[in-house]
Amino acid sequence: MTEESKPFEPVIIGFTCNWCSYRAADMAGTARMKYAPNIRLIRLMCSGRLDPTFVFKAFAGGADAVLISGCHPGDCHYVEQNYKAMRRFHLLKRVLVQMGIEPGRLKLLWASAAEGAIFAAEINKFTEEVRALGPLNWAQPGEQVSTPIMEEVTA
Amino acid sequence: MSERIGVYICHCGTNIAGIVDVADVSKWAGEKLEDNGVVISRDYKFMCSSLGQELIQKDIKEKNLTRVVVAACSPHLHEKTFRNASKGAGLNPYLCELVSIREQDSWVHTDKVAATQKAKAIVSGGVARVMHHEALEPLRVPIHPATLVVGGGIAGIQAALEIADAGFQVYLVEREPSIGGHMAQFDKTFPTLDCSACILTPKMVDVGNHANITLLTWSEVMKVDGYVGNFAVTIKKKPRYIKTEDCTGCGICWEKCPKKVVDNVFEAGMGNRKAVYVPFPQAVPKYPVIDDVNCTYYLKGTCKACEKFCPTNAIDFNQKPEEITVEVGNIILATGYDLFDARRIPQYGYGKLANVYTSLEFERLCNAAGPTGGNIVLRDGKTPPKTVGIVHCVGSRDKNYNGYCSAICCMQSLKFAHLVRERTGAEVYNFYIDIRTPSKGYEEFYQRLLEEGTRFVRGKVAEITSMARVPEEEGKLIIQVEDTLIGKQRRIPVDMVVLSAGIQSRHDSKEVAKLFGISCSADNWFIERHPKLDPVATMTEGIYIAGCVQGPKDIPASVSQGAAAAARVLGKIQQKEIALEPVRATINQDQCSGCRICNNMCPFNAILFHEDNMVSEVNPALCQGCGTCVAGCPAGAISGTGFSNEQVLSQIDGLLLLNISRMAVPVES
Amino acid sequence: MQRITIDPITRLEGHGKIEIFLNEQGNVTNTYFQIPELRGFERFCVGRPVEEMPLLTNRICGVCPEAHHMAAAKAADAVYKVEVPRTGKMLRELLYSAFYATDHTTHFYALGGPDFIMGPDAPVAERNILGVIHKVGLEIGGKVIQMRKFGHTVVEMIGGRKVHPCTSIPGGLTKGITEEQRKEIEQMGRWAIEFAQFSLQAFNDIVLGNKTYVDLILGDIYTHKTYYMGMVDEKNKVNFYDGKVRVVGPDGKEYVKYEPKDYAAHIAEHVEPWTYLKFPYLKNVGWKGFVDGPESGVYMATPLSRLNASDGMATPLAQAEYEKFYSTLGGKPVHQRLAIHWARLIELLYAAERWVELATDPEITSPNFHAIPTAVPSEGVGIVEAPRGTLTHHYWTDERGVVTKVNLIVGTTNNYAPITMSIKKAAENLIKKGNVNEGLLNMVEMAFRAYDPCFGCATHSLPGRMPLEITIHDAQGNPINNLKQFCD
Amino acid sequence: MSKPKFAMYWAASCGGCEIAVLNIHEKILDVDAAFEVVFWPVAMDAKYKDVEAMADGEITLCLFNGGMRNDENEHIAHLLRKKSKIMVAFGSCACEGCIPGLANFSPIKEIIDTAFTTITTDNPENIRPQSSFTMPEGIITIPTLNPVLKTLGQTVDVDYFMPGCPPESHQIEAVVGLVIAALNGKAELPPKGATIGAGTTTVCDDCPRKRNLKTIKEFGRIQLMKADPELCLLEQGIPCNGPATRNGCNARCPSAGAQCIGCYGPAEGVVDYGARLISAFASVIDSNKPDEIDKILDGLVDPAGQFYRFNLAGSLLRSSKYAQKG
Repeated sequence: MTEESKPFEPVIIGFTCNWCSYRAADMAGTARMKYAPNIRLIRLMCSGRLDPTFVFKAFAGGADAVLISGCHPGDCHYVEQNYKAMRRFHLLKRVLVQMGIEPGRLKLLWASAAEGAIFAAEINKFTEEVRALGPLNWAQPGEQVSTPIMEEVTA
Repeated sequence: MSERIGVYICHCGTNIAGIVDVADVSKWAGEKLEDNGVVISRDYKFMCSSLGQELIQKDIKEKNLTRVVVAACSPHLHEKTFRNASKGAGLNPYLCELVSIREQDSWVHTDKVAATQKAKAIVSGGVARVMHHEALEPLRVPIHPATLVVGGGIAGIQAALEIADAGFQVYLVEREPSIGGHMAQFDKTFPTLDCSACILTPKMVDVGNHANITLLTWSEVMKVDGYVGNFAVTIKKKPRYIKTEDCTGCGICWEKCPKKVVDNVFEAGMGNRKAVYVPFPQAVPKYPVIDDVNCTYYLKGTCKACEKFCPTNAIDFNQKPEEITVEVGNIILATGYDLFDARRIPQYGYGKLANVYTSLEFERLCNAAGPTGGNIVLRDGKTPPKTVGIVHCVGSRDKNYNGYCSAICCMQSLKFAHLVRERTGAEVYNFYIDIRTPSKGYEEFYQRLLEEGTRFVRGKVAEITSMARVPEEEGKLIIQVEDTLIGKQRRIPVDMVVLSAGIQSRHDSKEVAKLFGISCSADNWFIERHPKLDPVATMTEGIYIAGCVQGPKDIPASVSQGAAAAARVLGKIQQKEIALEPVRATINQDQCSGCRICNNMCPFNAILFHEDNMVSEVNPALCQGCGTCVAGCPAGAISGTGFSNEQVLSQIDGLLLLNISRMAVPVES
Repeated sequence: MQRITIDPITRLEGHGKIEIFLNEQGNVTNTYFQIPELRGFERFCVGRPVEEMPLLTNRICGVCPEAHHMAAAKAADAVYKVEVPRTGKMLRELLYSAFYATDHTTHFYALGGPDFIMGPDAPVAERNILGVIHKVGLEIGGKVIQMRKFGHTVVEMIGGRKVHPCTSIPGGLTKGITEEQRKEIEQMGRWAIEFAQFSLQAFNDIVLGNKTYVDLILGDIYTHKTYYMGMVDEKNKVNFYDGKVRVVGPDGKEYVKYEPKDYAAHIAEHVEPWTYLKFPYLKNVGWKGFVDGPESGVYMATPLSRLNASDGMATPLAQAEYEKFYSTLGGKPVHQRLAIHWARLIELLYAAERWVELATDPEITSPNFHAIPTAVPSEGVGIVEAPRGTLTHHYWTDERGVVTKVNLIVGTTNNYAPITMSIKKAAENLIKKGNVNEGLLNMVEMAFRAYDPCFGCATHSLPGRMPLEITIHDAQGNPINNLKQFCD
Repeated sequence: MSKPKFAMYWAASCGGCEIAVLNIHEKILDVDAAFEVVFWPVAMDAKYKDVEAMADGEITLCLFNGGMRNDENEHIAHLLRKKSKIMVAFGSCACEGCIPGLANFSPIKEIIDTAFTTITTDNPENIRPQSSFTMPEGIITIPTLNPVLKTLGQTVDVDYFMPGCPPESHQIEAVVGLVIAALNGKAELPPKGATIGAGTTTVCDDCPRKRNLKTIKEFGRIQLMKADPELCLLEQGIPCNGPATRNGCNARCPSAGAQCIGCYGPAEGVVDYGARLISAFASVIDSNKPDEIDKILDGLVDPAGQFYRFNLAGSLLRSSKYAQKG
């Protein structure tokens, strides 16, 4: 856990598509744009590969929020698969709400390979929103809640 | 732990090491990730350098590594580098994972502690993930040497000739009776003003005579099966009712044909043709077609004048549509554009006011082979105009119609202005928003027009009317415009108005895109693979685009893109086979219940359903590896190589360090 | 003070537990019968689409899922204010009759019957279905299995599944039956009638032919003069699937007859802090504790109650048995709990007759088995007679038909208070001055079994199968005596 | 030598599994012939302390049904695990929590409060059951309910999983047959952790209904439409869980005109049952416009309940956040 002194540092798992949003992240990097270190990215070929299982796994595993990102509608490298990601996102969100997970903990972000700045800005915005929501600390019956990696690592 | 993993942390000089404590990360990985199979963890100044690569190769050999994780820059930069390095040491390249701690970490963070922690998490994720990698081989498919070119305009002609001249078979499909496209309708071409026909016709003839080109005019593509290197294309040949093997193109049939028809295609409605016709004298091929919608025989059952007079008995009223299938390795789409329909802007009066012309009509008007023999006269057919207004950007750069710039209108309008002055000496007004002359010789042409005394009014025309307010407006067309340079409304009476209509995507471009499995932009232009670096390829392997089908452009641009597409195709043909990334989906037949949910999930039609045993299957050559079906299968029967559930789920575990705090969900007791 | 713990399946397995407390004189001061489980259907059914209630509430009890399926379906019909087409109603009742025949058979032969056929004093080892087979003859075993098979076959044909049927939806069913199926169902029904008659004959020969049994039945130990509840048709004949709920007083006279939708005006549930189950009683009479008589709201809902609460059976053969029943036991109402067994057999016969009646109705194979609801869903009550008592489901929904509130009064629950009373009475009768009659277990057990308590909904005890153990503690709480006995 | 020992137990379940076992009719005699039944509360006399007295692993086969609703359930689970060689999670409740697992949407307090404040509840002092309560005569106790319902596998190590609510009798026969054969060395037992008595694909495999390419413009409610008896229910917009639900039941519900509600749980190798349905259903929605997608999704009035009807306790999340907060 974080002590009183330090602000809560959320852990965010971010899924990016290989063609747009991951390249946007690359671009943010090459342009040396700064954003919050709370997000850890996973590269998928397409946002259409995003299996809701991944999201549940992340939340159950201690993540405080999940970002799903892909090409802008109409720009999908695979023609239209990001629309499927969008449909799944809409349904997934409804389920999460019923599970008591604030809608603000799951974000869908369209970012083209050119939008490094937007990508960075959105991550900062998202990180602050999640910080405001506080820790999720998903509890598993009969298990220690696994929380942010901070003490894991510093330990 | 059966796998032996090596972890390599790159300093990238200070690019990474300046923020991330690479030594600490390397040490941490060696200790904390031991249970995850890490047998060696090193850091090095430049992993991508030959020394860095040798370091990895040495370990692979000496420490019998079965997996490699490199933490350095973005995979988009050096994934191949390190895969090849592994390969060099006898490790399957796909057993090497590159995770980014530069673009995704050191370059974007300032807090060293946090950045180092994040680097550890990223490495941990890579290690957890690589454990589930499999040895893969790229898929190799042969390339059929023949090519299909769709569209016989200048772009398609250029592409077809390039490939045919290189010695490979080309099928050129054109839905009109002749190739030539829009360019054949033009009189002069800007800025050089050389005659369109004079430069186009020879190319058309070459196509017609080329041994390597199978010309299929009056034909349309019905179906496209297969995938890059191995397309099977079904083409419908509409009946010409002419036995081309017997026809000499002598022209007696259309002389004798009693039925006149307004020619809305080639003559843009300015002139007539017969029911049996060739669109224009230089048509290629030379054979006419019988237009069975208007032909008296098909309407009334009698006539057959053409048949009576044909010296070679080449007329055949019983021809039926014919479907042929051709095998090609690559496809070039050059289906061109449609002219913006000026009727959509009622206040410009086109269709209501006789002497308002569209650009295409005007082209025919000044064309020596056109309805007036090249005389620029009003609709009455004799009176030459004393004043002519040319309106730019009609239907272009206008939210209500097309937001984009049609690219050719400015130059086209200048060309018209010049022709009017040259042939009639009439006063010419150009109404423009901006004058855009970006290509070679264009600006010079504009200056020339200015010198010739053509008048330019900067302002968007509000209305064109015949309602006179003052005597001198009587019998004229009045152009209502705000002159933004002097900042006041003007009413300019003219005899003739030419609407420089913009160009837009073909009315049926969406269907065509669907047919070939490619995508359209919001304006229905076909989308290129990359707007700058790959404007001729599409997202679908083996399908290329050339000319206005990709977006508005002028003749030189269309020609270069046609040639470029041809070059790309020739490159593929030379390779003889193509290697496809082995990132593919596969359906486990024993687990597939044939629910068919995945069936229309694939935009590449890679998933087929076997009615007989009621299971679905993925065609690996068609599959592009997006993984959407993997994520969508309700039975979990579809797995994706390269991005399997195991790989991603363990990467999540790794990123959250659950692989350290908790190998698996523990059980109390 | 002495304390006796009767722990059906020991405390740690706990599926219902009895505490008996004795005073210094060693006489019973009080008994507690505890139900240790609560699964919370009333809460977690909220938010679910109402058409799922027949499927969800099925899982309240695997012994009588058909009862919950029907009550839920009827409540859902009511929520949509939809009138189920005649064929739909008949199909549901046909399924239900077959279920009844099966359930009553199981209980009589495997659970309750042995007490009589073998005799209450027969050794435990013999007081089971095998003992019955030896005494009555081998073919009976086959017949019982056959009866259960037939019952399940019908349930599956109409309900789609053997356990937890799935075909009832608001407005009717998802499927009908074919002529072939109808024929098969009719044949099985006719066989069931014979089987029921055979069973009554066996009961007649073995039980009524034996004075000790008759005395036992008529004895005071198992007598409580309570109210009786049962569902009746418009002619006040017993009906399991549909009708009004009728309650008669200890004097046998009609106390009240109400529409299902009005149940809440007449029933309330008393709460005790030492058990998860509530004690239903007649609201307007009031809760006076675990006592009988006209002043106490305690009522019973069993086969016997249904007979007491009705004016007869709707089918001829069953009606004849009904008359014989009361003439033998000295007129209505019958207060002796052990008579429930006999009443159960009469219901078995009625169920079989009704089965054939419905299977031979010309409209039963009609495709008109579902009416599409048109009204805006809001609130509805569904009541059926579960074999173990009147079963009430009450749902409230929003305008989309999503459940917002649920109330359930489950069959056996009705008898929670009477069972507690029977236990206490048996205890009082058998524990005098601290010495515990060896027969205690047996008697308590028989009291239990008569009710055929299905705490499947809460205790998971199959009907009547109540392994019992009594530990008697002295004043210091040390165990001084340990008695064990099981029902088969 | 003495016969191998058999045990069957019910925790938080409805008794349907026991009925399903009884429904194998004559075959039950094979069990009796092959095994010495040492513990089966429903059928015979044996006490908790008798089981405790057994040696570890003395019971050869234990069929355990029911979820972990209270501390007693868990106690018995641990005990029987210790005493049994082969521990089978028998039926949906033990495998994945089943319908009672839906309780994991709500805090246990809310569940109890609801039960004791219904309109017919006469509870002026607002009493709640107490796990230990002092009566004038003395203290009496009842078990404590767990905050969230757990599956058997989340509580003890399980050898095999046998899904179904209840498992189909023909599957029970098959499994019993297999175990007996294996004991006589005539067959191989499946690897530990395997799912037995069920298929490896999903309900659609056994479903007789016609199916085409799937696109959904609107989700429907089975009672509000005249469903085509021949055509795939999902294609008609009826939310049928068949595509994601393990087969083995012969597609009973769809064959009877009712949608599959998912009692056989996830297919082979699936990590999270609900996720499969979320992804599959969403994928076939026929729209790319956010608001239209939302409109279509409004047709699914209870997504989480629909997708986790039987599987909530067994899912990755296991319970809602509300339930965890207690």
